[in-house]
Amino acid sequence: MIAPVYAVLLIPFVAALVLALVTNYRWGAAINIVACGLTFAAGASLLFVDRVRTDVVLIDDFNIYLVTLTTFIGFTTSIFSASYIGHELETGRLTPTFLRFYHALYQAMMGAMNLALVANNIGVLWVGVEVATLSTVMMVGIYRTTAAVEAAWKYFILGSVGIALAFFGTILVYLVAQEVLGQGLPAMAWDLLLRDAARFDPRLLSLAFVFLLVGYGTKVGLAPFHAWLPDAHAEGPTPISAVLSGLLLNVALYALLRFKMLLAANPETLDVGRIMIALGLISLVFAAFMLYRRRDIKRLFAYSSIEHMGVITFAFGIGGPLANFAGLLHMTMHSLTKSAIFFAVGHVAQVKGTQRMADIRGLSVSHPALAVGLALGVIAIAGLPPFGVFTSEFLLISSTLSRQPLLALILVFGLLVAFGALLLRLQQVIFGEPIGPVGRVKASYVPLFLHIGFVLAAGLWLPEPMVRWFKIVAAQLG
Amino acid sequence: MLILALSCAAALLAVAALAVALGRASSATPIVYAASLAASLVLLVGALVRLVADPGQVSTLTLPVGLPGLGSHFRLDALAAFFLVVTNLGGSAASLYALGYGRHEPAPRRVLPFFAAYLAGMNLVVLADDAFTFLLTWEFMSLTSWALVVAHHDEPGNARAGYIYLVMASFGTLALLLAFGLLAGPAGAYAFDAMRAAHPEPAVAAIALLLVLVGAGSKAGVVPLHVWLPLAHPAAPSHVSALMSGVMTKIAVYGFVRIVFDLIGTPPWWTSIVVLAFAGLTTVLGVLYALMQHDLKRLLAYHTVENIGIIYIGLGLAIAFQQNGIAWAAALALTAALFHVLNHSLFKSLLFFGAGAVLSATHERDMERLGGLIHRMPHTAVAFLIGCAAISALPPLNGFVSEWLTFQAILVSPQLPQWGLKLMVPAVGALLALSAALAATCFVKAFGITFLGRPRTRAAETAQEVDRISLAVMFAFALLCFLAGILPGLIIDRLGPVVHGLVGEMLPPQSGLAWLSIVPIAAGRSSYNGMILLIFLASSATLTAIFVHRFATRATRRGPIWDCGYPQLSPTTEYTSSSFAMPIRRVFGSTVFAVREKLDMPAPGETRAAHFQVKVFDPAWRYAYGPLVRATTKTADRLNPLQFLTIRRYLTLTFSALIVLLIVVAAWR
Amino acid sequence: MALILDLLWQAVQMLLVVAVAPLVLGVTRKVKARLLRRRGPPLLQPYSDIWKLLHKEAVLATNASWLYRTAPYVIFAATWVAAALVPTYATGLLFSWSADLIAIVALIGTGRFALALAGMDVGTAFGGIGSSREMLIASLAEPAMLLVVFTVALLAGTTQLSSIAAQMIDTPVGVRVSLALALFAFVFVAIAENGRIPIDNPATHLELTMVHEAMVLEYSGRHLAMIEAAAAVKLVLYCSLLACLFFPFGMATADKSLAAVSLGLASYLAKILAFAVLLPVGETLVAKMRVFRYPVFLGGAFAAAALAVFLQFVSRGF
Amino acid sequence: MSLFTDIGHLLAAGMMILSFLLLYQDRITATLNVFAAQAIVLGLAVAWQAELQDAPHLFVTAAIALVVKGGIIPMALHRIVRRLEIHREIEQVIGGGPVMLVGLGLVALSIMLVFPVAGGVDSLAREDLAFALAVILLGLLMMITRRNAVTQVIGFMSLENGLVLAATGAKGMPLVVEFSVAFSILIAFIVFGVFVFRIRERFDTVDVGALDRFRGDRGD
Repeated sequence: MIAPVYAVLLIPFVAALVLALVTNYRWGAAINIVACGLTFAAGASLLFVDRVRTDVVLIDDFNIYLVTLTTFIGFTTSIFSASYIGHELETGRLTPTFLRFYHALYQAMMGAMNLALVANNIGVLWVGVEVATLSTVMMVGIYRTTAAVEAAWKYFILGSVGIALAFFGTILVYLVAQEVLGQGLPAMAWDLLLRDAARFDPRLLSLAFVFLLVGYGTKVGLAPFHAWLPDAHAEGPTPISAVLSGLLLNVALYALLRFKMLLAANPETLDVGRIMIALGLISLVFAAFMLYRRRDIKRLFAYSSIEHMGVITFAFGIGGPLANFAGLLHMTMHSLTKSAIFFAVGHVAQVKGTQRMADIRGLSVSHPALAVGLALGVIAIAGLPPFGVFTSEFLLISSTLSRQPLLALILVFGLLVAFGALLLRLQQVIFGEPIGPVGRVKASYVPLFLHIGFVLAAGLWLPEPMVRWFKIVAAQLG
Repeated sequence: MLILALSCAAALLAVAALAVALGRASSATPIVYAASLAASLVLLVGALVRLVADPGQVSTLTLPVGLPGLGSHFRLDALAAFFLVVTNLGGSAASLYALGYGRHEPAPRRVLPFFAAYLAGMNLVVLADDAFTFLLTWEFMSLTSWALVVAHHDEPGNARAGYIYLVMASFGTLALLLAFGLLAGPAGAYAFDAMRAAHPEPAVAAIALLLVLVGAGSKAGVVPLHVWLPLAHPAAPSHVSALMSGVMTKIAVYGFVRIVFDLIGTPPWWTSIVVLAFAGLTTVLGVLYALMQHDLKRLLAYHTVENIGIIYIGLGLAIAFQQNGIAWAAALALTAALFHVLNHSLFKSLLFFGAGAVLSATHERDMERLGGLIHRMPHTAVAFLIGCAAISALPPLNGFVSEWLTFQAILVSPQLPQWGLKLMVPAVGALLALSAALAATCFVKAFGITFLGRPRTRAAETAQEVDRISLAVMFAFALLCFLAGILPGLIIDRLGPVVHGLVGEMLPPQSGLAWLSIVPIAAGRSSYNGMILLIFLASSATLTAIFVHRFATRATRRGPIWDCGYPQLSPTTEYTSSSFAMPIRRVFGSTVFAVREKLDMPAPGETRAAHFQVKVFDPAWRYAYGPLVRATTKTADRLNPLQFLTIRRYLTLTFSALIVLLIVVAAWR
Repeated sequence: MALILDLLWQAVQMLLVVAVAPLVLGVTRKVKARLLRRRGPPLLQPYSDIWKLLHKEAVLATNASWLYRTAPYVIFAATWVAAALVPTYATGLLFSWSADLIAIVALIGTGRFALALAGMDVGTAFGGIGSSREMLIASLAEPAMLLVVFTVALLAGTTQLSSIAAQMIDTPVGVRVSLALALFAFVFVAIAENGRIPIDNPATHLELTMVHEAMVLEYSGRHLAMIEAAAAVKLVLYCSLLACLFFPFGMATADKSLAAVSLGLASYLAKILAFAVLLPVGETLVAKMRVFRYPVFLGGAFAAAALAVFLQFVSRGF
Repeated sequence: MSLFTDIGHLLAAGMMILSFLLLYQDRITATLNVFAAQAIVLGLAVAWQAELQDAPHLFVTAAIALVVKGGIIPMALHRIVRRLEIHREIEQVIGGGPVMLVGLGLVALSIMLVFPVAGGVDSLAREDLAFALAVILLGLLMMITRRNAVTQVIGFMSLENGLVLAATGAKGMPLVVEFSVAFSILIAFIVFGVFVFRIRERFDTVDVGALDRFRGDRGD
């Protein structure tokens, strides 16, 4: 019996190899679900076994819930994906060959993300993010349409540059660390870095953070590094859009925050909070306005992901226990909600045979369940109660107000603009006389409403341990 | 009692869930409405008992939900109890009315769950005692009402109404959130108790008050934040319209009162000038817009705006007096405002019920296509007439009492030290007087065009009286309008503790006075007795009638309409709603609203018909919202090309950002 | 005993206003005619008019509703009660506290409300014209009236008519700018409310210019009588308001001794007859206005009243 | 010791100068050759570091640099270029002069950024760091000043050369070899990757601009 920490790494990669060999797509989907379920079980069991710490892997208050969240969403998404790809095969957009490829890559991506999360080594973290990116790149391109190819190419180029810059940042961190911690692995281990961050050379550390910010920020999708994100979401298979928005962005942000902790622990360093605030607000306001001109429903929600990543980055930029808490909560809520939205959107696009919102009308008449799911998701993501996003935005705005009143105004403005756009599109899609196909949909509602249920619950009540972890991490984030 | 109230709210939420579960079942409608009726009635009785028995008692409760580390606090004091009464009076009436009216509902699944949830939301807002719970329930209320507004999403304009409504609502919520953020301070003390304890310095208090004016005002419909209201209220099913106009706007007032008088406590006196200015504007513009409408429900909705103005006049006066230490006058003004809250919830619900009856009987909301309904729907006509008289502030009905109290408060203004207020208050009084007179005009038009005259369409000719339940509700409210009008002393005394809790002073007890008259300040100064007036009116009218019939003749003959000897003309020659409002339009149209009159008169000898077209614009759209929308779309268009750059350009963006950041690092130290 | 006496005095006042109403009307008509070099009807003509109408059978339009038939009594009752609550010959009558000045203005509003609705009941164009214009005039006149009320009330520190009158008698306030303005505004309002020239011409039946007459066009018999009577009472009401607010001298205040009361009665009759003479004099000097000049006329009244309120503060100088 | 450091310094500086040359080139074949030269210099520099830090595993990295980047990839690119018949002039987006100036500015910036660092980092690592940073920025600059996919790839590879230089310069950094291998795989992806193929299938050019016609959310 291997420790769950290694299980969350081993299961996916083994499954990836297996899936690469399985030809029957039904078997593939089944195995995919089983593997994800096992991974989730392993990830969840982390909550109960005692923490692990080696030179390579580390489980602490920060990543423990992220691992659980990631494996959970991976699991639900795999369920959704099973019902999704069935339809894709019928319509012939995908062939069984590509599905083998798809499932294998899916597992590889999950494994890579878990690797990035549990890594106790900035190098391994980097590797994890890179592998995850590469695998998603290929899945984005899997439809082989010109648009898909372009999206993938764009994603690939921008992503690679990001990877490179992040790697340079990593080297710099090692450089500053090895003076204090000596050469070798220890100089790349999280906990040691965090322990001795105060003694690092602040200037080089700040320089490193700039590179890491641009590098991982590209993955997070902060404007102006966001360009790959909308197209990658729009052109790839919807399950991938779900995990991209729900997980990969989080993982990249997680990496960024780890380094932010280092700087927070070292008072001498540049006040990167300002930079994060600026990037966050730019992303928020920019994405909010971009929402108005979107015609493709998946691209719309991709931009909303940019918007929320902006909000989260802003929160961590503001700092302080309250804002950091809000940021962490917002991360969680956004993953759950946005993936739920993409579940709904995926089925909608399939049943209507288009992603153009102009061709989707009266969903609440033709497909009430989907419409309700979509509406709840949008309402939640727009920050309306009683959903969890409201809680985090409440905390964020009010805490910002006490620190930086004017910034709070900008924040509120951006949120309101975004809300206007999202509600406008939502109403267009779900109300009015239905147009387009009104056939029954073979949808799996379980993941969709499970996520929304969690978000709703979180809006009304947060479990005690979660609050405790958040508080500890928020304190570390300074 | 608090536990009971919360469990009733929970029950309402359960009813909502039940409604979802019942789905298409035909029994859903009666079950849901009956259940909500029961819950609201329990709440109503409980709140009444509390208000009558021991209004002073304050019960609080903290549930381990909501914001972590804060929990969600609930509190039931006199103010909350009063507004619980208002809410559930309307709520139970709407539920009962819907038992009859709801049968005509084409899409019950889009109404039932949200109706119950909406009731629950409104009750919870009143009970909430910390910023998070308050905003959560507040926005929940908006959300559910939005769902009700767009219930008939396929009717033209409803979706747009819902959109504008929800955007405005969340705008208001964000404003309130900012206000709470200010009041909570850096420590993040979101519990209302903490805010009560903390005394913000004047600047903060002032900003918070203005934010609340915006936040609560956008939900109450204070001009110029009212634009959503005349769109959204009519769009909903009529019993919901009654709730939105009669109750939800009052919840907004509650928010204002709670935050300003209870939490902020001491805003600077000059804020009252701002409140009064907006209130006066709201009062007059609201009734003027109402006069221009020919959609019955929209007319009522616009008129809600006017009444909100009247209420806010009372609130503004209360602030002014309180901050100048004239507590008894503050009590008078606040009593007037709260009394009007109750009154408006009574007659506005009644009127919306009537409008709903007309709608379900004729499927017409446009008054130009109605008429003569007094013959086809006699009972509805009576109830509606009483509502019209009440809202026009005619003695001896209840609308007059609250306006009279407001006037009394205005007449205390000489005691205010600041010249600004000294001159401001009578000016507002003049506006109030103007609006009162215009309101009468407005409802002469509403009733006259809809119920009197000859039917203008087939639908109006063949209308059938509505079901008994609806009629029962309407008459019950008509009766309440009478009672509140002739026994105001009882209500004022119930309001006493409420007001005392807010401004530390209350009106002298009224119910002990001789002949049940009310004396707000001093016997020598002013007094009013609706009861005596009613008796006088009734007795003198009947005596005269008897006298005439007895000593003169009572012979009557029916004949054709004389009309200065013109032959029997078609109903199209009747005075229409727009022609009735024409003089007013001429008087104010040029200045207040951008009226566009287009007359296409054929030359002599031409056979084609003449066309006359009138367009009335709400200036708020022209000057505030239009530009806003244009600016947004323009910005969106400007930014949109950024979606279509080449990869190389995107790389350039990244590169430049990187360079900028590097320069920052280089420049730092 | 005292109570009975009080009730008696109150009853006297109620009957008084009704009794003198047609007389006042007759006087105005007579004087008007004289000024126009006509002989004119006898002074008591209005009494016999009303009596005649009362005994004629009422012709109702086929589609007239119950509202049409009850309205006249409501109108009459409202006007009458309002008039009866204005102190005429004595202050501090039994029921004087049951309604203050604001309430009286509102009561007139009630009557008007009923009248306007009655005008629209049959559904003729004329009825509509009449109601619409009546309400226009009202919605411009009533605020002016209330501002006049403000002025007086602020001066006397009460809205209670008897108290105002009493105060005016006891503590002569002297001639004040604001009072003058208020008087001016009040006269304008009174003219408008009673449908006298230049706002309306009670004698005309020229369709396009009439207001009040257009509303009651369909009425006949006892209903018409009631409305005419109400109109007359309304005129008296305004006269006595004028007397009570601006010329309260001679009223019986505290002591209701027979002498005081009779003096009050005499002075009251003298006053209203004086007004009844002055009114037609004024009317003959001006010409009827176009409907859309009303706002100018009443706007003037409104402005004057508002100015009166503000000057009130200045001269009081709190 | 100083001689050793000077040689290391020299090699690093050589790489930077070669980056300038890359920026300067406007013929695709020439660009390829210059890149090959840079890769070889990189290999030497890495080997030198391996010698200095007597870290034999770095020789692997050096070998990769020499063989893969100095040999295989340039040749492959030559073949691709010939297959695509694009060994004509390559258009530059911005004229040479300004680019040179920007490049100089970048070098200055990188020196400013790295040199004032408190002396903990020994001089060699520091200077290498400065040059590496310069090479990285220049590579990025090259990527954004070229239209042609192949030259963009070259820009990226020279950027990555800078990374390897920095990585090897950092004393005793673990996993360096693995990283360089990973990067080589990445580049292999880029070069032979499915995308160039698909692009080849679909359009007769690898001009990235051609992709822009198919951008999402366009039209009606």
